[in-house]
Amino acid sequence: MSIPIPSINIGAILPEIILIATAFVIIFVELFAPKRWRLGIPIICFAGLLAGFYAVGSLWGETIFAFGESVTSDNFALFFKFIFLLGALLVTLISVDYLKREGIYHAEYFFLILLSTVGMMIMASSLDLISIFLGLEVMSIALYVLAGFNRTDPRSNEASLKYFLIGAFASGFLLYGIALLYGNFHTTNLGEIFALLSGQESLSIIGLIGIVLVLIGFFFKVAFVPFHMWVPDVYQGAPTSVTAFMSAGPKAAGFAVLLRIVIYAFNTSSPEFTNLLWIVAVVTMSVGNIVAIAQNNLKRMLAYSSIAHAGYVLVAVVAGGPVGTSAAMFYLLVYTLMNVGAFSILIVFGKRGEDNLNFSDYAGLASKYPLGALAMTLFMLSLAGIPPTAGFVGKFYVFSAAVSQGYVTLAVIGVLNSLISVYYYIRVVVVMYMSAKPAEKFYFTYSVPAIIALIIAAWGTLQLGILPERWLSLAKDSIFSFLL
Amino acid sequence: MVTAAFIIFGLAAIVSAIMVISFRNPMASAIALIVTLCSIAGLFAIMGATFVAALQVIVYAGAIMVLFLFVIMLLNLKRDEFGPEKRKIQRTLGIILGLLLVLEVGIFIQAGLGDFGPSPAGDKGSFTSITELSSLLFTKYLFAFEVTSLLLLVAIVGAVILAKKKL
Amino acid sequence: MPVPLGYYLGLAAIIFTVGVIGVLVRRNAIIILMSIELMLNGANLTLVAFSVHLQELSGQVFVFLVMTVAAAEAAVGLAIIVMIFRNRESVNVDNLNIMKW
Amino acid sequence: MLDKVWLVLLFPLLGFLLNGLFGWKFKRGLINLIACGSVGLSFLVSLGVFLDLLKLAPEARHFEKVLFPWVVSGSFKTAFSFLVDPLSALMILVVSGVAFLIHIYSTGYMHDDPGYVRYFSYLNLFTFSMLLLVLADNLLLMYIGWEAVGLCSYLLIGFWYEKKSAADAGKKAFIVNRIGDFGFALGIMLTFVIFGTVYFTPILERAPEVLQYGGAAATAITLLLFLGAVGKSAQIPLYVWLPDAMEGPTPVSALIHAATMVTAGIYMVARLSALFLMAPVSMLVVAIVGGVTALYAASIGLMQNDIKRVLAYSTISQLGYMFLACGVGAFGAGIFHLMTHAFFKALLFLCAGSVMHALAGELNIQKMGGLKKHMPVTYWTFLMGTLAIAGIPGFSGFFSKDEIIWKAFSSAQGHFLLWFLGAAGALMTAFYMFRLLFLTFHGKSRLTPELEKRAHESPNKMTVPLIILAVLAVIGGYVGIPHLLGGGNRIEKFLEPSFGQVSKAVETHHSGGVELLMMIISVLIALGGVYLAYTFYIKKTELPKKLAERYRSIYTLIYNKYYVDEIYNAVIVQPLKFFAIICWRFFDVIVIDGSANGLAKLVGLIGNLIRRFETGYVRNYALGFVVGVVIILGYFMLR
Repeated sequence: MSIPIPSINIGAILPEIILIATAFVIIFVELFAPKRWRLGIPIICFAGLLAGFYAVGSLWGETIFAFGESVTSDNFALFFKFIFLLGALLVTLISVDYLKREGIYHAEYFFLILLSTVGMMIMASSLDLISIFLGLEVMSIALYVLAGFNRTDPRSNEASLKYFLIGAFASGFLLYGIALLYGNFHTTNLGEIFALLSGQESLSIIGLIGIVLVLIGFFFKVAFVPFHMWVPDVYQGAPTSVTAFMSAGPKAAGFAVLLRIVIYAFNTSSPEFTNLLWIVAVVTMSVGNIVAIAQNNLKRMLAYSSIAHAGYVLVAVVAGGPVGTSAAMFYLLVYTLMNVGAFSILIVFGKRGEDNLNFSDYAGLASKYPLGALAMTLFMLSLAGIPPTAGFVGKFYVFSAAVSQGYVTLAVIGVLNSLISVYYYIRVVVVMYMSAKPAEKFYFTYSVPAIIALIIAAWGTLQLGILPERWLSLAKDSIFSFLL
Repeated sequence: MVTAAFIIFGLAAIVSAIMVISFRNPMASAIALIVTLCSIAGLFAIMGATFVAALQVIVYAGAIMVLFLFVIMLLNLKRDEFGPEKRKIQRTLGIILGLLLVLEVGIFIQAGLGDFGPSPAGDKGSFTSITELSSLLFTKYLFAFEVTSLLLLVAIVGAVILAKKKL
Repeated sequence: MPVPLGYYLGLAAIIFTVGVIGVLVRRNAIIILMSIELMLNGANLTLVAFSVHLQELSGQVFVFLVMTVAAAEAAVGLAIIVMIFRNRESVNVDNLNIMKW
Repeated sequence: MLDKVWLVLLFPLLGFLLNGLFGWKFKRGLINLIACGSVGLSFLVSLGVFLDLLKLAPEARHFEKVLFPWVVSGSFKTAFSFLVDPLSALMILVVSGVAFLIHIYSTGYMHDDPGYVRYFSYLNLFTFSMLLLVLADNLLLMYIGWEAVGLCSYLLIGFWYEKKSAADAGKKAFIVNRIGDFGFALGIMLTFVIFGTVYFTPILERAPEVLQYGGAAATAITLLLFLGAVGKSAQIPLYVWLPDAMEGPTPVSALIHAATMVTAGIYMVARLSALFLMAPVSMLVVAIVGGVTALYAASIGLMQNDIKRVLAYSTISQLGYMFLACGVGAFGAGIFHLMTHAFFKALLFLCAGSVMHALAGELNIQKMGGLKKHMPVTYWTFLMGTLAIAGIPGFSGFFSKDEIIWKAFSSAQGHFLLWFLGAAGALMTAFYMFRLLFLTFHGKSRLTPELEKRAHESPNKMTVPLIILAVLAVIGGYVGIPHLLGGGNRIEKFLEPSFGQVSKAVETHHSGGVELLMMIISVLIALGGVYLAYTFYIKKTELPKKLAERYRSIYTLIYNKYYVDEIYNAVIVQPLKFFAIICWRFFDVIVIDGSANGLAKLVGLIGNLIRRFETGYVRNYALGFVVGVVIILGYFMLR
């Protein structure tokens, strides 16, 4: 019996293939090459990621379907792949010396980072819920391991187990939702679901509960309240470089799928979803910001802040349409830059054993390390959304998208929230610049790659703040073609 | 006949599932879970999904549960939940919420069943052929299939790096 | 006389929820992991029931893929549990709260 | 020169970058050269721009320069582009000019400070940001400048961060300002939604067509924008940060918290005058907030003994006057007062700085006195400033303040009560300023012996800017002599193109006789204040004793005089004092500070409450998860 092989179109998943190949090279170098070659592993990883950028660039502008209709390489997916690659690249850079300092320098780290990135890419480019689910699992399982990468640190252990248990729990809900959607639509292909839905008026009941459960699965991944509770503990416990990684790519990947589901497949659905997302956005922003005020550990504070930022992006998703979609995408790009930048500072000024992370440990940093303090100030101002940083343009774009679609109350609540957030971001700056009692000792890990990463992040934060129009128009070019 | 088998396997699945979450001893829970998995395999079989039923027994009950049992024995866990439950409210709330959840899902499914016709008649036994299943796996779901290979690779590397004593 | 679809779906929902309750009430990490396996099985049963009802094979392919996921999760989850047991001699999740608030 | 307007911004930015990045390697001289030179060049370019603008015909005085596009996406466009018109040209001239003088002054004042380079790089950054704010031709770019000046202000207030009070004051300023900025940001968004653009020119041109006169949209936009102005320009109820901001170095108080940044709110309102005119309710709000603030802050100023705090409350009060002017539609008068105020208030602060410099940082005026002989230049320049702010005829403040008070009465949107607020404020202004002058420079010295020895005139670097500013404070008003006194009110003519049809909308309807009468009244009010201060702080303390000993025969007369003072005291001063104490102690400290701090505490409390849910137990997290699922499913079930 002959099996009709569908058009595979392997070129469409070129970025994924490059990263997988790089991961294999890394594991082979680790296993078979002489010991001293191991120092070159980050370079291999870096080169692979650069090649990934090249692949993304070369695919830009076309919409290719592969493996039948189950994978697509459209601008939407490519924009997100760019964000994932950027996050992975910065994290690779900041990890090198950090891993050595913490005594956990293993090739598997880079292997897992790369494959986790591949998982995100699969999420962004799949059109089939089942392969989205599998991509999610690839990404998550790599992250569970990475969170526990510092095997001897009890906090890292704890983070890993908590993340794993809650993550697998959420996967169960997601899978159950997919099963119900399958029963309702006879298919899990988003394109086919879209075609089916555009024919009929509203969702049937089984389809409704299915989509709700699927959404909840992704609400967990991007950490909306009340599915956020794992975030602070996991962010705090995981090795800092992994936290930086988790806060960037996986969050963007979750939003990529949310956007695909909410706007691509279900754009004809009832206003109840909008109401649901509206409420979730408000609660998420408020809880994230209010609790962040009460934190003393910088990593934990950034964890809550990341919850709040997920809420801001959700505001753009609620707004929907071309403006909302592109605002969300742009914001995620900005968020990746500024947040990984902030974590890079924590890495550079951290101390072995993950100790030096309280506000008071950074008191008076500006007098000893003015450039480091300046960079941190830049990231904090950007996170707070103060011009001329990228965070401001992102927030402005998100909230004006909401206003232009008629969600004025939502925008007002959002702006109020970013007002609250200024309090704790500026607290970092105050501590660094205006502290009567400087910390007794600062720890500084001199690391050229990390400094390069910092420069990239700082430059990007300024560049996107001062000249964002190029990237805004790229985000505009990346929205689904039927929205145009 | 089919109905009787459904009742037997269904009851077995529910009862053993409840046993999984109520036994103190992890070993006993694992055995109960194997019973659940086999009952579900039986359900698959009476529906006519014989290949999946076989996989369920071989892969799930066979391979995965062996891994569980192996770890339980490796760690020599007999009873790990010493002492009384300090947060009784957690247990109470957990059960209440679980019941609410099943109630909601049940009501939704009940209400939504109207959209589905009665089961199509036909010879269920011939429905699943391994050939059709595998041709689907290697054509329409080729991409997903390839992704599972990645998934397993990540899991292997991850498990090794976490559980290995010395790196 | 075939069993109606609704019975299968109801049974699947019950097994799924038993898994959920297990996660909420148990303190032993391994049993929590088993409860998660129960949830996955509930979903699998739903998939197969729909697949048979709709006479469409995809659902069974999914079950096959989900088994891989379950295997991968079990492998990594058990590895994490082993790692934690090495450091703390316990797999009780209520002992794990260094980080809070 | 008009085409090169961006050079105005470039120089201070370069100065900031050079000093900020490499300053720690530079010698003092080079730092001074870069810091002062950059602002000086900026001033020269501003002057060139201004003169070029003057050459054009009045209606052609409108020039836009696009440097490069910034945010372009769909219908939403902004660019780094600048608008030069009479309003912005005047503003850049004032800003760069005053900034230049204060930079020079600072080289003397900050001489021994270890943070010398940091100070000057912040100051240059501030100058750049302020000029950006003024030159922006769209709301978004203005917002950037707006936030950047806020940041610099915050950095400079907390400049001596070793002092806890300074760091706290910085934080307070930043946070209170953010409340205003929140309104401003929303206002910008709403403007964009309604007008489809954030550029000033189309907004102002199309305002009458797009907006309905007195409609909800116009009111909402303008009130939101005004909230921003209230924060930045320290009006009720968001003024609390400004008195605390005096923790910063004194030249900073002069530049940022008196002459330039705090006037940004007035500039913004004036810039968007056409919008505000579409919303009479907002105009009334602006006028009332301005008038009440003017009186309220002045009354607090009566009782303060800290030299800088008196000036701070005075600044708040004067800003209130400017808003009062804007609120009654006299935007030109507001900007005129902004300019003269920049001169005399900068002067007064710098003099205060000079006094502090001489007295090792002493701030309490009760411990001063008789400084006239030690520091003659400071004294005379301070006197000029005091005369100007008190509104004594012939000095700059007279022309501008009188114009405002007159417009508050006579304009179509004016009212007698508004006039009364302004006039009563003027009385208090004259009183507290002369009280300050007398207590500081006149009378017997109450200095400690060491300070007495130490007291000296400041170096030339500091006195020369004082003299220049004093000259400006005296003659600055002559560009705006009202028609009544034979002048052409040139400044308001000059500004007219920027306000378009505005000036016609608020044409006055009163005859010259009334105007003359009102002018005389206000002069009398000013003189009355001076007289009161004089009796209290010169006569009462010294004359009674001397006269009582020497001339026993006319002692009764003097005694009677003294008696009058007692009546004054009972009738005017005590109630005023009471009022002032209520305002300061109760309203300021308890209600406003209390509610601001209370809000912060409340949020912190809620945060602490919510974080308790984060128990650290993974099962609780799963429970939270299921709660979420149940609620969301329930929501869909019950809909």
